[in-house]
Amino acid sequence: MGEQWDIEKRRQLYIWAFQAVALTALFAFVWFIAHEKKYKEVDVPQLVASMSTITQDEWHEEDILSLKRRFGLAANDFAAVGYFGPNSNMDAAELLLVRVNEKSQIDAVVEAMKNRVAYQCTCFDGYGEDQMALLKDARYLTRGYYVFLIISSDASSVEREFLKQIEP
Amino acid sequence: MNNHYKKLMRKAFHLILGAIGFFLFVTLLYVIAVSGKKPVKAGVDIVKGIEEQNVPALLQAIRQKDVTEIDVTVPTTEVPIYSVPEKTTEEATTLAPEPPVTEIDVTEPADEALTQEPVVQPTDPPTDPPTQAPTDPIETDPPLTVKQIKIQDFQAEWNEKLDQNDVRNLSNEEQQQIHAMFMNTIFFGDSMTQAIGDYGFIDMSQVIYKRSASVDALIEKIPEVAAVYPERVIIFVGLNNCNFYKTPEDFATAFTALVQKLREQIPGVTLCVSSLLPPSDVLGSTRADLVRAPMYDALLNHTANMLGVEYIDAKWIVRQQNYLKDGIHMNRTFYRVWFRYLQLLMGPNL
Amino acid sequence: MVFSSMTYLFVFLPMVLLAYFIAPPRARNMVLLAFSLIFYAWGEPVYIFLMLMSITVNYVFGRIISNNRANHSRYAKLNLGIAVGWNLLALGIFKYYPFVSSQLRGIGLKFIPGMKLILPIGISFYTFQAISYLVDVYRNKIRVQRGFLKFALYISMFPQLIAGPIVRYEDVEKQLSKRKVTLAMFGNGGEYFLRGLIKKVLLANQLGALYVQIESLGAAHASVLTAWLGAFAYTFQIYFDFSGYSDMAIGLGKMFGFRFPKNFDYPYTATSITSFWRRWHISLSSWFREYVYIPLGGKRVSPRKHVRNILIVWMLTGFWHGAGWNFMLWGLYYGILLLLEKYVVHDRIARHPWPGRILTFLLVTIGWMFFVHTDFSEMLTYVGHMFGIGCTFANATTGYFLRTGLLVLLLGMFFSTPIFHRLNEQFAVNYYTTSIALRVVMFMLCVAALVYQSYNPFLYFRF
Amino acid sequence: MTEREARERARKLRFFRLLGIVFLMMIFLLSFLRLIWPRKAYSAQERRTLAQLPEMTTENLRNGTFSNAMEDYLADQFPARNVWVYLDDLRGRIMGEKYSQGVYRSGSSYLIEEFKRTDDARAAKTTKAVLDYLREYPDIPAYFMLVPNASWILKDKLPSGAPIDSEEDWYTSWAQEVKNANLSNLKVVSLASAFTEETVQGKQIYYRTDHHWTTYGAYVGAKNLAAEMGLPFDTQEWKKVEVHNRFQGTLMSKSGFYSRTADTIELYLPDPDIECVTAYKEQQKTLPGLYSSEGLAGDDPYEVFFGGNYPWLNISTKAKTNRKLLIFKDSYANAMIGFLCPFFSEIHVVDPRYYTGDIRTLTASAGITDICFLYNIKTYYEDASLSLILEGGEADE
Repeated sequence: MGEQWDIEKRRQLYIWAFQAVALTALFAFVWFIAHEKKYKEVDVPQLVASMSTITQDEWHEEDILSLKRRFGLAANDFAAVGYFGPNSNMDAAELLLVRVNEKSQIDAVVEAMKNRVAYQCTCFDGYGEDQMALLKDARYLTRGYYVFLIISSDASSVEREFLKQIEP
Repeated sequence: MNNHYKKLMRKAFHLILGAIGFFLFVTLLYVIAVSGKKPVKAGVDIVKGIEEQNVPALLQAIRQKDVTEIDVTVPTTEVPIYSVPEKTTEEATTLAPEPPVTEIDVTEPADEALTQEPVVQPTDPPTDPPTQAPTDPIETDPPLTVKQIKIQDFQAEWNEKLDQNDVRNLSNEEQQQIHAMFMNTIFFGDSMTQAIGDYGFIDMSQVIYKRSASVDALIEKIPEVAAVYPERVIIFVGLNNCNFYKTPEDFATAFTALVQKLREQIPGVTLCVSSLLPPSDVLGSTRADLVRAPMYDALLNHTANMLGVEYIDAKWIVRQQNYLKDGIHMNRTFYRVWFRYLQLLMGPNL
Repeated sequence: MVFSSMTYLFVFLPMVLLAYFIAPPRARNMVLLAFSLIFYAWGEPVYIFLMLMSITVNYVFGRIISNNRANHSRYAKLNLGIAVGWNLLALGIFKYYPFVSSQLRGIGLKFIPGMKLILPIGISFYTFQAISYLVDVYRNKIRVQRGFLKFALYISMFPQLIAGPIVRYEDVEKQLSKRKVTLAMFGNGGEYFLRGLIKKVLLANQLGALYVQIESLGAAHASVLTAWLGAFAYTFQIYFDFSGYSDMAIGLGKMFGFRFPKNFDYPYTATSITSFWRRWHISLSSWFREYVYIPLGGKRVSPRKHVRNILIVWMLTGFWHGAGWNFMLWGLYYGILLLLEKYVVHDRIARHPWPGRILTFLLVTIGWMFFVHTDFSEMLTYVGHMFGIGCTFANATTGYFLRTGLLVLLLGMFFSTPIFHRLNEQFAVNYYTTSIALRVVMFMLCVAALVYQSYNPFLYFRF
Repeated sequence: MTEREARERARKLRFFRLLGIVFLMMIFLLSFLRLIWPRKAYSAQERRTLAQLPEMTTENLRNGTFSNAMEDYLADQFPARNVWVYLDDLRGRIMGEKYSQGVYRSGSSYLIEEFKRTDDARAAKTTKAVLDYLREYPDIPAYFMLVPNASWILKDKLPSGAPIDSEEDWYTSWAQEVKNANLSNLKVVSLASAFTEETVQGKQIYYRTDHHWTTYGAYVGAKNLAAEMGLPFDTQEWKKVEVHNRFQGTLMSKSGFYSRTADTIELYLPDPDIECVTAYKEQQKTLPGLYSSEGLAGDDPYEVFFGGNYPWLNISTKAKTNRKLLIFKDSYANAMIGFLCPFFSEIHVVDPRYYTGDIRTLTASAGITDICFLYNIKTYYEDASLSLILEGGEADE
């Protein structure tokens, strides 16, 4: 009888083990879904201003009209916009941060940024090697509702700083 | 059994053909509903007739209309007409006399220019670029005219401000006057001209440029300039020409071709050219080809005067601290003074 | 992916039909499973993993329970409880936790973390399917499915995956291993699919557009009659949308040799609320009766307990339809009506069916107004308009909606009765060419409506 | 099985078998056609670019935008799409549908766009920006003309009882708001009464399948504006020229309501003619006259005026006056500017949706003597770009 009982006991142990694994798998999946990056809401113009102080690139705060002129983006289509443009036509460094209203807008913003960089490349082609280097190293970051274009002599540190500010 | 299926297949085929027939019927209805958009021939001809009018002739008529006699259509309420510095007719003639376009023998004057200029060997230590005294127009007038005096006072005032580096930016008032004065002007050149639009002094629609372009490259852009039919074109080119043209003479011939083509495509246009600025001392020391800039500029000056193109000597505005990092282009301070200088040269109060 | 979409009709369906009927019979289950997973992943690339986890876990639970029963293990009931608990927990977390946590945080229990989770499509359906499978295995009503692929196919078969019907394992057990599809059966499937598509695209969407227009009217334009018109429009929209979808599912099942149970039996012709719920979403109400009502003792308990059972079952039914107070209210509404019928009205209705039908239809229409308005203030204003609170009886706008919406409402009324079905029985078979030609034209109208794509809502995001 | 039942069953089998075959044929025929059908980038009939095959990235797969984009792509590139849309319109017509995409179909073949008061605050913001801007130029006379749309003037042509917000109510409150600001130099020009009167006399003020006004409508608008401006409008004669006789416009393509009606487009040329030249500033070209044959032949014949909308046009004319007009406008004004040319030496036409320059520099430097805001009520109410350029960012030097 006992021996029959042992098999029964061992079998039940396997069952408990499986049930435990099933429960943890479920909670693991929930954690994976729930903690999907929820990005902090940041004050866009102020964040871009702080970003612009990280490197010594020569840029300055630009108004929404030059944003519309150079990127074809209308500021009031988005929740918030922060744009630092080059000081002269010989500088290539730029920063543009856009907080979109819906995710469907992201593709259009990224495309506008890519068109701007492509246009700048044609301007500096065979002319300004270091400007071309910046343009080749342009970064397009999409985090949640934020799209950030970085054209800078030190793009990676700006990117690191931006991610630090926005990651939860 | 299979003839049963064969019958069904045939029946199915008829049904599908029927469906296609129905669809074609609907297509027919659709085509009728949106049948061709037909412009009316007579009307189109009239529109084409308007489009084929000769723009220069129209512009001539419009610009020359006698504005002085104010038409009765002005509303009764007294409206202060903003004093737009319209060029009175006689003023226009003196400034840009219609030069008889003759074939200019380029070779002869060029040599003479060469001999005068001290030949700078590329290996020489960088001598300070000969400070270019404001060359008087070739026809030397007897005593200094009122115009020269005003120019010299202006230069004195701004030279001092440039040295102290306190050139404030253009006030709204100045900005509006510049916009008014150059409403029908096109700025034409390479990246030196692009900066004018980029810095926001003038609307980008009045700037036609091609970066790192030599004068030859600009000749291809003339149709774009012609399309605007501007009243005046201000050419501002840079050091690309020094390394593009081996000798100043090639540069002069190219510039002459540019001027002739411009006048041919835009009848009655007033042409001005800004001086070719030297590179910064730092860059000049390393780039032998650029260090010859003053020679190119002198010849440019000479050719311009020969062709009746107004030569704007802006070299006095150059200061080392106003060069950009690349030693070729100028920052906003230079253009602030440059525009005020232009305003003086082309303004009515001369 | 949705059946009434271009992606499904002209990309997915031809590919699955081609692959299925080319594949050797042995591999057909595999093909159907693969396409079902693609079908689900198309709209839910992330939650596909949750479904796969649910399938694996329930497969193993099934084997465990059948094993327990074989060995008469003491823990059999406990393991069943844990297995069912796992499924309810999965459903609870993804469907109800956001709502529940927001309510609790609302009343001050701030420490509860408010997670913002998107509801996975079809989770309510495949979870209930798995639970019914586990309980049936426990009750030895069915033999446990040893083949993992067959079990996965049973749960995730694309025709019934997203919006049911909730297929019982016993209905399809034999077909999972052996099924045959004749051309006639395929044609029958086509008939059901076309009927479902026409109901959804040509009736439900147009009624929906009418309802949205009326619902968005400002107070200035609202009136009693217009409000009722809007209520009827939604009543028919949800019926044609849901029954259309079930017809398409049954039709597709037939095309692959499966026979799914009927989910709707002309519910709006019901003479009483009880019979309405025996005709509306039959697979769901039978599930609740089988796995909740009867275990609670069903009718064989004291009247007081019976009232409790009815209220619990109907609150749960309402809550199953969506995480919101209005759904619970909707469930409670029907619970109370059913109790009234049982204890107050008895069978007096049966004697004169027509007043019964009209009364039932009106009660159901009002019920839908609780169902559709998740926001209480909107619900109150709308229902208030229906009863003349805050607006005139009728105005010019009523005339406008009567003219533009009358035909589609009449068609709705006509097609929610079996009249057309009976006519179709004789007419279609005798004049088969013309009736099929009519179906082809109706199919083309559906394609035309889908191409123009102005209004094609997917109502099941809450289920 | 009795013989009758056997025959019944055979007929049933025949029906389902045939239906099975036809169903398969339909699905595979349309799927095959969709595969081989050439892709189109632009639909002239709907005047919009059609969706292209979306490119799959993990990001758009994850947030579901890929599957939606795929659905739009398949619907947009479906074989003979325009005919299917027309078929759907036929069905809608039979079912008595009168409303689609914000457009009402009226009995008398008029397509009329609805007016919905969705955001009064935004309209108020635009009006405030305009008033603030005009306060900066107290000595320049300004004129504010909001043209009523068909949903107001042709109210009786709408399906009776159509739930539309009234433009009249909004307009009266707006006019009151502007009057309260009591700017000495501002005059509001309202056209409602003039238009109603003209319609009563049977004149056609609006196109039947386009949201614009006819050139005659523009003529009436110009006459009223000229009266306020003190222009000798009556001394000018006009020669009417018909340039298009089958004009079907944007409301038809937007709503999918196809109707046989088509309108004519006329031009009113000043008689005696007045030489004028249009400088398309942003496009850096100067063309004679105000009209474009290319625009006339294109998809939208209304673009005969100037070839469409441009950020900044500078029209200079031989009119013997030194009055210069600055006009902020939407597409309605394109048809009316021709009527003002004989009375102004220069007209600066600014379309805020595309203009990116600095408006104050332009106003001051171009020697403007008159300012005019010309919008139709619906676009003005929904406009978001006018306030943008009037407030403008801080102008860089």
